[in-house]
Amino acid sequence: QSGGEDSGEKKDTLQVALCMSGPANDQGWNQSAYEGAKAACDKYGYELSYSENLGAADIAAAFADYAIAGYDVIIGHGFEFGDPALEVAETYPDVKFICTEASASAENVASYVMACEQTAYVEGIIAASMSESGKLGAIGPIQGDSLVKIINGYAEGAKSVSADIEVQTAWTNSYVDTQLAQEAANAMIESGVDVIKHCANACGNGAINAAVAANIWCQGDSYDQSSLAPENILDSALYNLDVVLDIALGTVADGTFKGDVYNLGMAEGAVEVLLSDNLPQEVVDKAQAAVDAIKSGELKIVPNFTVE
Amino acid sequence: MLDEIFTLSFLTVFLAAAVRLAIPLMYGGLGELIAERAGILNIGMEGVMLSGAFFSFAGAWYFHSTAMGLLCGMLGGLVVSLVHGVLTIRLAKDQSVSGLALNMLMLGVTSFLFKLMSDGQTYQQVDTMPEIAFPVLSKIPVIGEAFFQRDLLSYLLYVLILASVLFFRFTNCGLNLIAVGEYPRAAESAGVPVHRYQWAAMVCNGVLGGIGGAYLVLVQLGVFTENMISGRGYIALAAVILGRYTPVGVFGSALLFGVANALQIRLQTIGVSISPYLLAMLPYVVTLLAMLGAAGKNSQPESMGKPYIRGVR
Amino acid sequence: MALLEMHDICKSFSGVYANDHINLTVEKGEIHALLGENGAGKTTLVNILFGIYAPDSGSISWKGQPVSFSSPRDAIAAGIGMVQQHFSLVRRMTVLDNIILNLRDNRFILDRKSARARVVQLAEKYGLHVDPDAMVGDLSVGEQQRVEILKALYRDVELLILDEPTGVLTPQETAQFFDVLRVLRREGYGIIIITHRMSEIMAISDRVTILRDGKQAAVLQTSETTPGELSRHMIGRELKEGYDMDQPAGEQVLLELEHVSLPVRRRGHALHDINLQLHQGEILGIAGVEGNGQKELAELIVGIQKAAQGTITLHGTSVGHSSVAQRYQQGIVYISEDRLQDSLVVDMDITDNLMLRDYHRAPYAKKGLLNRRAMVQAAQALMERFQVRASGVSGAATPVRLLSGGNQQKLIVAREVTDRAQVVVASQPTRGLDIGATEFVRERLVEQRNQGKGVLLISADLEEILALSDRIAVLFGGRIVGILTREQATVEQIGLLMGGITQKEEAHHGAQ
Amino acid sequence: MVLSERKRGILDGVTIAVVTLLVSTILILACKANPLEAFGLFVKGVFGTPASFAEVFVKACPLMLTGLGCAVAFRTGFFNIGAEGQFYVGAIAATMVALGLPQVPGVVRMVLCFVAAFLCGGIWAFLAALLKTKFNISEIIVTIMLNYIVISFLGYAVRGFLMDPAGNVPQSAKLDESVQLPNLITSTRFHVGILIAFVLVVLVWFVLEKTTLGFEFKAVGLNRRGAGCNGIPVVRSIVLSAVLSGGLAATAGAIEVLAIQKKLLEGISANCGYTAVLIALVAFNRPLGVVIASLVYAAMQVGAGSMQRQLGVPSAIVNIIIGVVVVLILGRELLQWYQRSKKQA
Ligand SMILES: Nc1ncnc2c1ncn2[C@@H]1O[C@H](COP(=O)(O)OP(=O)(O)OP(=O)(O)O)[C@@H](O)[C@H]1O
Ligand SMILES: Nc1ncnc2c1ncn2[C@@H]1O[C@H](COP(=O)(O)OP(=O)(O)OP(=O)(O)O)[C@@H](O)[C@H]1O
Ligand SMILES: [Mg+2]
Ligand SMILES: [Mg+2]
Repeated sequence: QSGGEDSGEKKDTLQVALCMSGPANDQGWNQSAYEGAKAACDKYGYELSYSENLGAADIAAAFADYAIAGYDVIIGHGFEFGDPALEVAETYPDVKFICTEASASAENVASYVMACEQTAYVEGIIAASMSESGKLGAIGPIQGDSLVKIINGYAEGAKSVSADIEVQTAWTNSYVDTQLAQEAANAMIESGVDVIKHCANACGNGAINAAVAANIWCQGDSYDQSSLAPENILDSALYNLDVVLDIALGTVADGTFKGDVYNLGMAEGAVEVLLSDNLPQEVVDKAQAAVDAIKSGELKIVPNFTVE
Repeated sequence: MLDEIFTLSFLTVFLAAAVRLAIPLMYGGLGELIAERAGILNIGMEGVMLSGAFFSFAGAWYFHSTAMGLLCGMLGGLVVSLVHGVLTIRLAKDQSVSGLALNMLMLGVTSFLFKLMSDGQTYQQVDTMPEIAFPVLSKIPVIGEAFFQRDLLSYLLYVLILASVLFFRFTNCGLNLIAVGEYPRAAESAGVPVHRYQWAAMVCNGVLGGIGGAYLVLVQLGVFTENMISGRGYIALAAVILGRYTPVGVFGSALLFGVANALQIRLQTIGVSISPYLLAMLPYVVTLLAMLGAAGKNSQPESMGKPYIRGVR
Repeated sequence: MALLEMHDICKSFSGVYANDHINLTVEKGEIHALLGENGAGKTTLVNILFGIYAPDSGSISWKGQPVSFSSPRDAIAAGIGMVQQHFSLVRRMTVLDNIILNLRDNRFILDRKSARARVVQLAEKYGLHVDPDAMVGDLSVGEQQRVEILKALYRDVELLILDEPTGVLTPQETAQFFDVLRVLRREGYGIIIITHRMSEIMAISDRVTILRDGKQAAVLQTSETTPGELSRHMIGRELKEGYDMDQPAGEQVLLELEHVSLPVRRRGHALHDINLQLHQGEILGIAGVEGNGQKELAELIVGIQKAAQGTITLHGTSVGHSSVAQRYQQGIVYISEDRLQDSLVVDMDITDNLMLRDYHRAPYAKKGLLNRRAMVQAAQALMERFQVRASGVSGAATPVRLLSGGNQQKLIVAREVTDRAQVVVASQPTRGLDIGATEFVRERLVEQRNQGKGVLLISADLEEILALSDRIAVLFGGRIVGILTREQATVEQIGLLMGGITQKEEAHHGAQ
Repeated sequence: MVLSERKRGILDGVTIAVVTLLVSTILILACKANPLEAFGLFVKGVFGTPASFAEVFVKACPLMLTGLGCAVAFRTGFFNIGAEGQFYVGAIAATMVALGLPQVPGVVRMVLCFVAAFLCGGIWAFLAALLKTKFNISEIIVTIMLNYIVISFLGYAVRGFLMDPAGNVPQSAKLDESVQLPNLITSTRFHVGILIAFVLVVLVWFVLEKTTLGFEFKAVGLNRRGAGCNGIPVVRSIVLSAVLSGGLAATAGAIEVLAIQKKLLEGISANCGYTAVLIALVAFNRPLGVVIASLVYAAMQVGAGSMQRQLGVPSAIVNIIIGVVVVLILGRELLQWYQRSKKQA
């Protein structure tokens, strides 16, 4: 009898499943979630399984699959997990669903939205302060709202420094087409851009490559990317999913789990901007001031989801 | 906006970008061309290129050498083509089934191995090949920089294109290869060892496709990502058809594709207010229009895709 | 020591013997004919020799040494050349490239210049004229045959296998070709020739091996035998002479072509201003060297191509704009020269092929639904009546691909020559058929004529034209250059017309 | 020892299964997981509960329809690689009708969704058929290009005119209950669309095998010129088969939207349009074969997917296992160990 050492009920440790739309080692969006979930589960003594590369067609099936198998908490990482979570959650009221970047909420569904626009805003300030040409470039993968709000927040931040700064944007329509991201960056560089920001996961590496090759500034995403471009990196925007998931799983651990939509920002440590040594002190100060203002609530960045 | 498009320097860098985007397609297309000329359709080009990309990355990473990376990439592509050969030449199985299955298999295998390889590593990057400006030629306005300020593999590609043109046109083996793809029974009765030629073609197919994938890693990006070929193998197939089964045609149609892709990305950065999703259609629409413009006689090798078994009516 | 000895060769396909203990000996300087009905196993035997098939048992010795050729490559290396029954030419390569394909003395880089010179010289020497730079696909079947022969001659061989090489040649070309063979014989070549024409066997061969149902029926010295004896060995009886065409052709016009033209395409011959009348109860022979517009003429009448100018009428009503199916409905049926490509779907079975024309009519279909039972029954009946023989046990379910050429042709005749037929367009209807099958097909055509229908007989075989036609039209360069009645016609006269020399010109020549 | 066809088939099946198990074991061990547990999870993933077993049919449904579509097209030699694009065309069309005609009552609207999807998918394939028959342009290249175009268009649509006005997410608004295809078995996802798929399989089988149209398709596919010379309407056959093929793939898209997603968003095909090509070819373009191949494929996906999810091993394992199985099926001659001894004897 294989694998038959009893199903869910008898387990004393809580079982957590993480569902992602891309590869768990994508050096970006999904990897940070995976690592964050692992850290949080270790902390609370939960057992973690994960599921990657889920297409839209498979999400509900994966959720149901986990629910049937007796998992207690199911995490969906990304907006696209919201609706399927609501749907499946209805059938399995005992299972808790946690979604990031979604707007789904129900009895047993909680969503956590990270204020990525805050980091993007600060990055915009940094970029605009560092740019000599007054032209910035921002490269995104697929137009989804958590990505659009980054690009928009970035532009807003930059404009706050100088109103006539130009922000060029490009979308690769793919999370994996690294070459296309690199070409997009090249195209921007050719037209005079001297700071490039990406939020394009693994394919953003292409953008950083291009920046290094052209020896201009670049801004990383998702994790500390200074090792990719030690000479050229200005900062990296970090989405601390360990913090987010720690908070979320914490509610499970202490029994305060409640279905709702929660917004987490710099103040909660959910997002942050990691500055590099390449920044001159005055820019560091400027960035720090903005961060403080945001944290204190003095400065409110409204997420903007409209594509210009 | 238009004046921004038509400056000389813009054209120069634009063309350079187009060539960069086109070279992997040219390698893949050339490899596919040789296979199809020998009567073997390899829809698995995507898998071949993916294998080339992954193994070149792994080779370069573990041996700390670009040359070893290239070698591994070639071998990686080769293995896939040889499996295709076993199934389609030796066992005379349906070529489309085999190719599609290999695409799926290689997507799995490369992702899986990459996962094992990157387990516990934060970030892996390998060195990329340097640009080498070709004396004199690289000074030609517009096209000089695009074509002659490139890397070794690009120059190798030009040589290969030229060599294959000469090969098909002027050599005994080239003639035999064409005959094998057109009508293997005729080739056989002229004493051409049909299957041996098909095997040789599959070797070229694998090696060239492997280089095509390796090019992305070793020249342009220095990194591997899951499914990074993202459809280029299929575009290479299209380039062969659009290029009417000639090496120069493949070169041209891959370039056309590169141009269209470079253009759509540039239109985005210029800030044309068209959705990137509509702009992304551009390369495909252009290819369709080119097909329409070049419509006419069918130049597909007559026996392509049909397994050859000697003595079967 | 014989040049070639084949001992006890056996070969079966799915349990049916195509060769059953065959022996064949060929000496240097001998022309050895292989004779047998369609499907007797001739091609199989020479294919074994050429390394295309491996024999199930038996041995081959070549110049005294035991050999086994596992591919044509080995056979060619040993000095054996073959012109195959179905052309082995690459359509999209030039004549020259086809000829020099994989030559033993090709260097890595091809020397086309000297090769062309040699080809031209060889063609000159043997009178086999073709344009070395033409694409093979653009050539007529006859021209392709010449290329095949040139290709074999170009290779230095000691034994030449010719599988039905004369099927598509004109009498003059055949005579010329036999002169070539005689030269080769004198030069010490061994030659195996397969042909169904008794006259050719009597004219050219030294010895004849006769196969029947895969078995060796006889080996005879040509000089000591007669066509009658050959045919007795081959089919077990003697053939009739002549055909029963007593009543004269009718008067009423059945099919009429007026000023029909087809513009010239890139290459190949179109038709210019064709005017023809086909009467009831008449066989109208179309003579001409192949590639002078025969195929176009047939396809225009049948509807596969549409004429650019002119009118085609059947029973006085125009059919020029009707589709193939509509014309078939009105009684225009077609036996194409290209069986495999045009007439059959070789991967479908016999039943389906017999139903290609009528599958949508009652009783085979009602309201779009097929009635398989009726189809199979009808097919079996047709097979029986037209003596279509399938080698396997599956009968009407045998894929047509596996039938021998003769049986494929009978199948087409069985399908086309039905009660519905009014006008039978028969293009090279007996090409490649054995004498029994040939006789059978010709009888069917004559039967149609005698029933008051019209037959348009397009043939490169002058004997056939002369034996069957009430009137003979000669096609040259896409024009009708003369129409003769059977009584007027002589081989010489038609031969001249086929070469494009009209009577007027002839008179003109005579006057000079 | 000469084995009967049947026995050989069984032995082949067993051999393939054993080799696949072996490969999977190695892969699982490489991920430091327990193979026995894995296989248990696989079986449980398929047969564990009615819901999981129903999932096999849910997954098989789009494969069946797109595979059937490919099979129909392949019959006439129209090598349709465009099922993927046609699927999305169907999904888009169905969504537009479902959302765009709120005043029309549910069932009627549902029917209209299917009609629109079928027509639009058919037209999408018709484009390729037109280019092939009129201009002799390879349908392979055209359908691949059309796939990319429609996928981009979908991206545009769900961010533009079809975007849910209530949210900022690239997806359409949710369809109202009345147009959703209902589930047949409660607490599973076994929906009415699956029945529709089976009905269509039977219909298509009937057309292909029992009607003059099917006869025409077959003749055209096996010898286009020969069919034409015998008066069979070649262009009509190719165009019809292409349209039918596109329509079937589009129906799959419509079902996916109406029964599973209940809205339109990107990536809902799960690449079934490409898998469909494989399925049709493996099934020799026979409808019954398509059903079997789809079910087996879906079962492997469901089983392997479930195993992968709960074991936490890379999802690539699913692709590897399916790829290995297909390669082994093709290459089974090389595995016929029981034959080799005969040859040596
Ligand atoms: N590859 C094959 N597979 C199955 N059956 C075959 C094959 N080749 C030949 N046959 C069968 O073997 C028999 C002999 O065929 P073969 O071609 O040798 O006849 P042939 O004497 O050359 O006839 P023809 O005069 O029509 O050319 C026929 O019944 C044919 O159907
Ligand atoms: N001369 C040629 N050049 C290129 N391809 C050819 C040639 N002849 C035939 N073919 C192709 O080879 C394939 C199979 O052979 P074919 O259709 O000719 O039937 P066959 O039974 O071998 O008879 P044959 O050789 O007389 O044509 C067909 O797809 C056909 O298009
Ligand atoms: Mg023969
Ligand atoms: Mg024969």
